[in-house]
Amino acid sequence: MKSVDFNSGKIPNWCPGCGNFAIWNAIKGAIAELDINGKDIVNISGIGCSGKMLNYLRTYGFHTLHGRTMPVATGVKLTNHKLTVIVNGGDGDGYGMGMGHFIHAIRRNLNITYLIHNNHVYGLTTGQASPTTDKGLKSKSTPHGVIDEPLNGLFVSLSAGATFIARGYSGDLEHLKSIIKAGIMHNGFSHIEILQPCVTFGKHYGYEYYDERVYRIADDYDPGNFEEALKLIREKDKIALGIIYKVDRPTQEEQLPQIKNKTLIDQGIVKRDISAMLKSFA
Amino acid sequence: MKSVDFNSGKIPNWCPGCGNFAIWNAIKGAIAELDINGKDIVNISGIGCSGKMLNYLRTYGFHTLHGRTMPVATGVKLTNHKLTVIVNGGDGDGYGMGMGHFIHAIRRNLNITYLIHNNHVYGLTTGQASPTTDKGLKSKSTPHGVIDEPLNGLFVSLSAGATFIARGYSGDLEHLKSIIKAGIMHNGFSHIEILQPCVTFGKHYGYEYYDERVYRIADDYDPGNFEEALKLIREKDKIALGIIYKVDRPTQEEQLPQIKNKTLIDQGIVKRDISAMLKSFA
Amino acid sequence: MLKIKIGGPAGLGIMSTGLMLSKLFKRLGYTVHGYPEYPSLIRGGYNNYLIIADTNEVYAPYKKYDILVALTDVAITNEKIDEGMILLADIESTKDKTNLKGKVLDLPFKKILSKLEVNEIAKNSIALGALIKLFNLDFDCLDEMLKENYSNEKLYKINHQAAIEGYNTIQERINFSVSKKDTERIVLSGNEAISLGAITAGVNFFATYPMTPASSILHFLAEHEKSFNIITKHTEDEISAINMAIGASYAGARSMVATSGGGFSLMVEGLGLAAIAETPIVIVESQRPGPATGMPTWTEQGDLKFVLNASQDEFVRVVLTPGDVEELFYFTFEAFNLAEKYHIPVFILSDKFLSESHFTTKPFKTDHLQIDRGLIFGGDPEKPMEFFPRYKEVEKGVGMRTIPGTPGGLYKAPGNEHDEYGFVTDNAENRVIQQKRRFKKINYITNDIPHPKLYGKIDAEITVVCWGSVKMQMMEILKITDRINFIHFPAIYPLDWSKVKTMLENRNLIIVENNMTAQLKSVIAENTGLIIEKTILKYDGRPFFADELYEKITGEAL
Amino acid sequence: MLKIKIGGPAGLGIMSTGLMLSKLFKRLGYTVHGYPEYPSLIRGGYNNYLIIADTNEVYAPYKKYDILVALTDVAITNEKIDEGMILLADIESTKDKTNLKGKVLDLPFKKILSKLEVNEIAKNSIALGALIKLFNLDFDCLDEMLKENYSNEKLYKINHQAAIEGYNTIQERINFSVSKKDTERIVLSGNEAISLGAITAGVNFFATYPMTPASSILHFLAEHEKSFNIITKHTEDEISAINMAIGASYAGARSMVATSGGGFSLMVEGLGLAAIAETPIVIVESQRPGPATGMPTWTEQGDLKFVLNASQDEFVRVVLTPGDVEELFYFTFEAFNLAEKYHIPVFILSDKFLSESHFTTKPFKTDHLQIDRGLIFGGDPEKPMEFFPRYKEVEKGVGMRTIPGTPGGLYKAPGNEHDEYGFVTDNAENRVIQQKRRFKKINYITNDIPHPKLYGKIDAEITVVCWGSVKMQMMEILKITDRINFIHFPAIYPLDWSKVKTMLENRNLIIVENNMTAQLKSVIAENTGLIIEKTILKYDGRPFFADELYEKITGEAL
Ligand SMILES: Cc1ncc(C[n+]2csc(CCOP(=O)(O)OP(=O)(O)O)c2C)c(N)n1
Ligand SMILES: Cc1ncc(C[n+]2csc(CCOP(=O)(O)OP(=O)(O)O)c2C)c(N)n1
Ligand code: SF4
Ligand code: SF4
Ligand SMILES: [Mg+2]
Ligand SMILES: [Mg+2]
Repeated sequence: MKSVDFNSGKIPNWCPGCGNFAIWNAIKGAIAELDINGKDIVNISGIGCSGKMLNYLRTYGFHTLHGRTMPVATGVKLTNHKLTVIVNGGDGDGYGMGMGHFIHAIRRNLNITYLIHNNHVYGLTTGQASPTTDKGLKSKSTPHGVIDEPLNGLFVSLSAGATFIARGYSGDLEHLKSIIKAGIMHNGFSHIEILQPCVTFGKHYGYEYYDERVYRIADDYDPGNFEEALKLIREKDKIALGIIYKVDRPTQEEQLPQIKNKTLIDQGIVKRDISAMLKSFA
Repeated sequence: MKSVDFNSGKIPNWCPGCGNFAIWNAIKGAIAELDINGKDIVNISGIGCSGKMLNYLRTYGFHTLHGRTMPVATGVKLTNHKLTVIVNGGDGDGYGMGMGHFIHAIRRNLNITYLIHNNHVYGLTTGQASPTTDKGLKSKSTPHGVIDEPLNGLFVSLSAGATFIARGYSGDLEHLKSIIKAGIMHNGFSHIEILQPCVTFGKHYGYEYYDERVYRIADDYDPGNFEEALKLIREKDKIALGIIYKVDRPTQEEQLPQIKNKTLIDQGIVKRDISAMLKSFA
Repeated sequence: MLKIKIGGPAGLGIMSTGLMLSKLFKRLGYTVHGYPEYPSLIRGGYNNYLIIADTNEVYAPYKKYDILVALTDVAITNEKIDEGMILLADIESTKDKTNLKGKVLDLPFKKILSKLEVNEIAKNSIALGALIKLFNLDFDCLDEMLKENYSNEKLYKINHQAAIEGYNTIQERINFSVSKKDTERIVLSGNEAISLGAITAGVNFFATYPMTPASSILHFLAEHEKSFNIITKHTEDEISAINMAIGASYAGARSMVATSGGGFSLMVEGLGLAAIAETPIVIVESQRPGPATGMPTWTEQGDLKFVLNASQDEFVRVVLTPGDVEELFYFTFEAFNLAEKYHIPVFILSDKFLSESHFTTKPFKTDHLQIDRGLIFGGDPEKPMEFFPRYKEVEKGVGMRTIPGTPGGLYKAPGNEHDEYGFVTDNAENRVIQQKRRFKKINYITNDIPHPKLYGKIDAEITVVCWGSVKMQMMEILKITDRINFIHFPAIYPLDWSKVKTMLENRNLIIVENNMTAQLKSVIAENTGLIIEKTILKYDGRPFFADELYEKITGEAL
Repeated sequence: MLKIKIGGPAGLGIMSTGLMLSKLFKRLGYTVHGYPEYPSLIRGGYNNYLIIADTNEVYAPYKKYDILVALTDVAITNEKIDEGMILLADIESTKDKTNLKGKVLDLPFKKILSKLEVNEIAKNSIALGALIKLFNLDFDCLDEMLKENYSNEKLYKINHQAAIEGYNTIQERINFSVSKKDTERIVLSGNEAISLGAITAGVNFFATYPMTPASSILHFLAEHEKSFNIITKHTEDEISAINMAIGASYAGARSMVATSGGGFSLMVEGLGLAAIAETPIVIVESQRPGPATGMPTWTEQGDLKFVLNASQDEFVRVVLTPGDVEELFYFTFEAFNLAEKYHIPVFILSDKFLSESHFTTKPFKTDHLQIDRGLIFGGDPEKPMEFFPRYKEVEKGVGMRTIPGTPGGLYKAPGNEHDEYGFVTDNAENRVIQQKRRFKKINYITNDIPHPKLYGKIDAEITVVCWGSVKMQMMEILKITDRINFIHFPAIYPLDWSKVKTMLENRNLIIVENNMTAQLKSVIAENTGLIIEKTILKYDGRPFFADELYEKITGEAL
C-alpha cells in the first residue's frame, strides 16, 4: 500500500506549518510500509488539534473524549487484539486530563501505540499552558508565567514501567516514521512523544528551538539499558530523538486465557446456558 | 501538647491489628511533638479504611471523595497557607483513582504532607486488588490472579519531581513518627508511603512479610542524592524505610504574589471596585 | 410467617449465615426473603440479617420480627426487643441483663467456644444448630448445608461440632410444619440476578470500579470470567470503566459497567460519548443514599432523575427499573438487545435493598430468550478501505453498525456532531438531521420496553404508584389487603405517556418512593401534567418495611 | 438599524475587528450587539461577526443583514447574499465572480496589501476604513480605536495605513446619522460580565480547565489575578477544578469554577461533595451543543435538566439563568452571597451565544451591592481545640460555618452523611434530621432569587415563555410588535411554583427554547402540572435570530 492510500479525503485544517502535518505523513508512511490494511487499523484520538488526526486517515477511528484515549483504546484492543491500535493525543490530553489513565495503561502493557503530540500548549483551546510548558512562560491561562514544574512525560512513563519509550520530532519526518513503525511493531505498549511545533500558540517551542537541540540517538545505542535510558530522558540541554527504552514483557492480551485461542470478536456473541450454574443457588 | 490531646473522642473502627492504628499514633505523636495546635491543622482524607483517619484526630478535617484528596488539599493550602495540611488516603485512592491529581500536585509542590497507606488492597470495599498488588495475587476482583504490573509509587513520584519522598512502616511506629515529622517540616510536598498491613484482606503483605524485608536507611544516607534515591526506590528484595529523597525547591505558595504578604484568608473578602476597569469596555 | 433476625458485630460472617439459613428454609419448601444491614466498616459495628420465611410467597422485610439471635451484646443494644419476641442470647456474656427482654433462650456461646476450643466465627454455626432445633427440623439438612459451605474439611468439622452444640442446647420448640422439600427454586441476590442475566446475554466485556452496592457484580463475573470467556476489568476509576466499555462495544463486544451513584457521577461524561457515537452500552446503577459518599451500605431511590438527565445536551437512553429478581434477570438480558438494536445506553437501575437482599424464585427459563444484535454490516471484501455511512438511517432512526476489521466498513466514531460517515461537521442542517434521527428511535423503543403494570384488584380503594424495588413491599401488602392495589413502573423512559396517563386517571393515587422529593411523581407530572398529591416517602437509608408501609398507606389514604 | 457582517477565514482576527467596529458604533452613540460565529479550528474554516447597531436598544442577531464585508472568498460562498445587500469584496480576487451578488463595492485587499507590503491580517483595518467611509463617519474615531488596540507602534502604523487605504477606496455613502458621542456605556461579552460580577463579589479563588465557551473567564480573571489578588488555577482536569474550589471555599475563600457541559460532567461528583459538606460554591456553566464534545463553538440551551438533577441523591442548589449582561453581572455577584448564606452550590447557566456575544449596557452600578458571607463562627480562644456543631441548624436550615484556623471551631467536612459535628453516622433519625435541615433552606431561598418576569404589554395575544439568553431575542421582538409579550425565567430553581402557575395561567402560551426537548416546558409541567402545548425549538447550534423567531411565533400562534 502507498502512503496516499491512507488519505481519508478530508483536508487537514491545521494551521499552515503546524507540526501535525509531519506526524500525519509519518503515520501514513509507517502503516503503508508495514502494509497494514486500513480496515484492520483503529485510530483513536483525544480532543485537541492533535486529536483531529483520525479524520485524515483512511482507517477505522474513534474520536473519544478529551483525555480518555487510553481506556477506549484498551477496550478496543482487548475485544479484538488482531487490530492495530494507534492513538493520537495532545500533551494536555495525555499528560494533563489523561495522566491517570496513561499510567494505568502502561501497567497493562497492551500492544497499543500511543503518539503524544507535545506542543507544550493547549492548541485547540487557543493557547493555555500545558503540563509540559516550562516555568515562567506566559500563556492565556498564565499571563504572569507558569509556576508549576514542567512534566517530563518520558520519565513518568519509564517510572510506570513502559516497555517502549521513544521520542520523535515533526522536523525529522523520516526518522519519525521509523520510530512509529518500530512502535507499531513493538509487542507491547509504545509511548512515543513527538516534539510538535505549534506555530500559532506554542511559538517558544518552534522548529528553530528544536533544531538547535535535537539529535538522533546513535545507532549502537542499546535501548534495553535502563540506566542509559534514564540518562537520555533526564538530559537538560539536548534532546535525544529515537527509541530510548525498549524491553519485552508479556502483553496483557497474551496473559488472558479468555482470548488465548480467539479474539472476543472471533468467538462471537452467543446465548449462554446458565442452568448448571443455577444449581448452586438452590 | 500531648499525643492524647489529639484524640477526637471517636474510637477507631479499624479491624484489631490493622496497620492504621500505628499511623494514627504516629500522626498524633508527630503533631504533638511539633506542638501544632489542632485548630491550625487540616486533615484531609480520601475514602477507604485509610480515609477514616481524620475522624479520630482533634483537628479540622475534610473527608473528601475517593481519590480527590489532592485537589481539595491544594485549595485549602492556597487559601490559607499558614495551616498545616496533612492528607491520608489509601493506595487505591491515591495511586488508582487519584493518580492524575497526585502527579500534578507534585508538580505544584505545595507544602502538604501526603500519607499514602499502602496495604496493597482495597480494604473498605472488602478486598479487591489495588495498583500495588503484585502480579499473580488473587483477590475478589482478580480471582485468577493480577495481571497488571504493580505500581512503584515512589518511583512515579520521583519521576514527577517530588521534593520529599519517604517510606514508613506501621510496624515501626517511632520511626514512622519521625518520618511524618520530617514530612510536615519539609517546606514542600512530602510524599510518604506507609507500609500498612491490612490484617483482613491484605494478608499476603502482613507484618511477617515486611519484618523480613524492611530496614531503616542508614543515618549517613544523603537524601539529596538522586541516583542513590533511585537505587533505594528500585530495590527488589529489601525495603528501605526512611527519607529516601529530599530537595528544596520553592513552594507554589511562595511563588504567588497574590499571597506574598498575607494569606487569602487574612486579606478577607471585600467588595471590589471595578469602575476603573469598566472604562476599558467603553 | 417467620421473621428471624441474626445480629452481631461486623466481621463475624453474619451475612453468609443469614444466606445459609435462608437457603435452609427454602430447601424445606418455604419461600424466603433475606434482608442484610451493615455499616461501612470491616470489623465491629453492627451487622444483621433478617429472614422472612413463609409457605406463601414472601417479598420484603418487616420492621417487627419474632426471633432475635444475638451473637453478641451489640445485637441486644441495637435492636428493639419487645416482650412478644424470642431472644436467643448468651445470658452469661450479656453485660447489662436488663436488656434481656422477651422470651430469653440461653445460647452459651462463650462456653461452647471454649469447650470446642474454636474461635468466634463458629458462633454462626452454633446459632444455626440452635435454630434448627427450635423449629424442630432435621439436623441433616443443616449438615448438608455446612458441608457445601465449608469445602475445607477442618473448617467443616469445627462448624459441624458447633452446630451440634447449638442444637443440643435448645429445649424449646416452635410449631412449624415442613412442607415439601424443594431443590428446584433458587435463592439469590439482585446482583446475582443481574450477573446471570448478563452472562446469559453473552456479555463478554465488563469494566468497573468497586463500589457498594454494585461490587458483587464484579466479584461474580470475575469469578466466572474463565468459564465464559468474559473479560472483567477493575479499572483505575469509573471514568476509565465506562470508556473502556465503550471502546469494547465499538470493537464489537457486548459490554457492561456496574456502579453506584457516586461512580456513575464519574461516568456521566462517557455516557454522552456512548450516546453520540451510538455505541451500545449497558449500565447498572445500584443506588445508595448520597449526596456524595452518603451512606455507602444503605438504600435509597434517589438517583432516578439524575440518571434520566445525566450528561450535557439531549439524547435517548433507556431507564429500566426492575422490581424483583426475575425482572433484574430478564431486563438485564433484554438490556443488551435494546442497546444493540437501538445503539443507545441502557440503564438497569437497582438499589442496595434489591441488589444485596436475597429472594426466592423459580430458576430462570431462558429457552425463549433470543439474542438480537441489531443491524451489523457484513462487509464488502471488494473495497476493504471504503468508508461506510454508519450514521445513515436504515430504519427506526438506527443506522448500520460496522465492526472494526470489517472490509469496507470504515467510519469514525465521534464525540463530536458528525455526518453520516462520522466525520466532524458544524453544519446546521446536518445537526438537525442527526438529532432528529437519533431521537426518532424513541417511538419504537416504547413498544420494546415494559409498560407500567397494575397489580392487585383492579378497583381497589387506593392505588399506590411506585417504581423499582418498592414493588417488593407492595407485593407483600397485597397479601394483607385487597383495599389497596398498585401500579409499578418497571421502566421510566421512554414510555408512551398518554397510555400511562389513562392508566393513572380516576384513581385514588398515592406515590410511594424511597427518596425525599418523590422523583417518579415529578416525572409523571412532567410527562402527563398529572400531579399525584399524596406521597409516602422514606429516605433514612432503610427500605420500607412491609408492616410500616402498610400502616402508612392506611393512615394516609384509607 | 444597521446589520453588518464581516466574514473570512479563522485566524485573520475577525473577532477583534468585529468588537472594534461594535465599540466604534457604540462610541458614536449607537447601541450595538455583536454576534460571532466560528468553527472549532485555529486557521481556515469560516469565521464571521455580525454587528447590529441602532439608535434604539438592540439585543439579538438577525438572519437577514444588510452589508457583508468579505475578507476572502470563503465569506461569499458561506453566506446567502441577496440582491438587496451591499457586498464589500475584493472583486479581482474572487474566483467565481457569479457569486458576487447585491450591490458590490470593490475592496481590492490584495492590491492594497502588496502596495503596503503587509500581511493578510491588515485586511481587517482596510475593511474598517472602508466601512467608516461608507457610513460617512469621522476617520479620527477609528484611528483612536486603532491606537488603543495596537499598543505596538509599528503595528499601529501598519493598521493605520491600511485603514486609510480602505477609507480612500470607497466612494459610496450610506445615509447614517451620528447621534451623540458616548463614552459612558460599555460593550462587553457575557463572560466579561460574569468575570466582573465575580471580581466585584470578591472572588479570590478560581479553578477551571479551559473549555469553550467558558475559557475566556479564565483568561480574564488570570489577566487580573495580580491586581485583585485572585488565585486562578488551570488545573489538570475539571474534577480537580471543582474539588480545589471546594477546598478553597472550605478554608474560607470565595471560590468559583467555570466550564461548559462536558467539563461540568466531570464536576458532577464534586457537586455532591459541595452539597453534603455544605461548602459554598459558584459554578458557571456555559452551554454548547452536545452530546459529548458535540459542536464546541456553537450554542444551545441543552443542559438545564442536567444541571438541575446532576449528582447522586437529592440536595438543594440554585440555578440562575440570566438573560442579559446585566443579569449575568448582578446574578454572579449575588451567587456568591447565596452560596455563602445558604451553604449550597449556585449555578450561573449561560450559553455560547450569551457568553461570547457582545452587548451594550450602562456601566454596572455597584454602590447598592453588599457582600453577605452568611453565618461564620468568630471563634472561642479559650477552648481552641473544641469541636463545634457546624451542621446544627442556626436558622433557615443553615448552620454556622467555621473556617479552619478558628479556635474552638473544629469540625469535619464530610462526603458522608454525618452528625452535627461532621462525624460519619448511619443513624436513621440523624439522616432524616440532616436531610430535612438541608432541604429547609429552599423555603427561604425562593425569596432571595429572582422570580419569572413578564415583559411587554400585559395582555398581549400571545405570551412566550423562555429562559436564559432567549430573553435577548424576545426583547428584540417586543420592539416590533405588542401582540406578543413574554415571561422570562431568570432562575429556575428553587421557585415558588404556585406563584409561577398563577402567572402562567389563562394565557396563550408558547415555549421558546434553544434545545430539542423543551426542557423548561418539562420543568414547568413537573412543578405545576401545566403543560404548555406550543413550542418553538431550535437545536442546530445557532441562537434564534430575531427575524426568524418573530416569523415562527407569528406562524405558530398569532
Ligand atoms: C472535559 C473537557 N474539558 C475541556 C475540553 C476543551 N478542550 C478541547 S481540546 C483541549 C486542550 C487541547 O490541548 P492538547 O491536549 O495539548 O491538544 P492540542 O490542541 O495542543 O493538540 C481542551 C481543554 C474538552 N473537550 N473536554
Ligand atoms: C467514585 C467512587 N468509587 C468507588 C468508591 C468505593 N470505594 C470506597 S473506598 C474504596 C477503595 C479503598 O481502597 P484504598 O483506597 O486502598 O483504601 P483502603 O480501604 O485500603 O485503606 C472504594 C473503591 C467510592 N467511594 N467512590
Ligand atoms: S493551533 Fe498549533 S497545534 Fe493547533 S493546528 Fe495550529 S499550529 Fe497546529
Ligand atoms: S480491612 Fe484492612 S485496612 Fe481496613 S480496617 Fe481492616 S485491617 Fe485495616
Ligand atoms: Mg498540546
Ligand atoms: Mg488500600
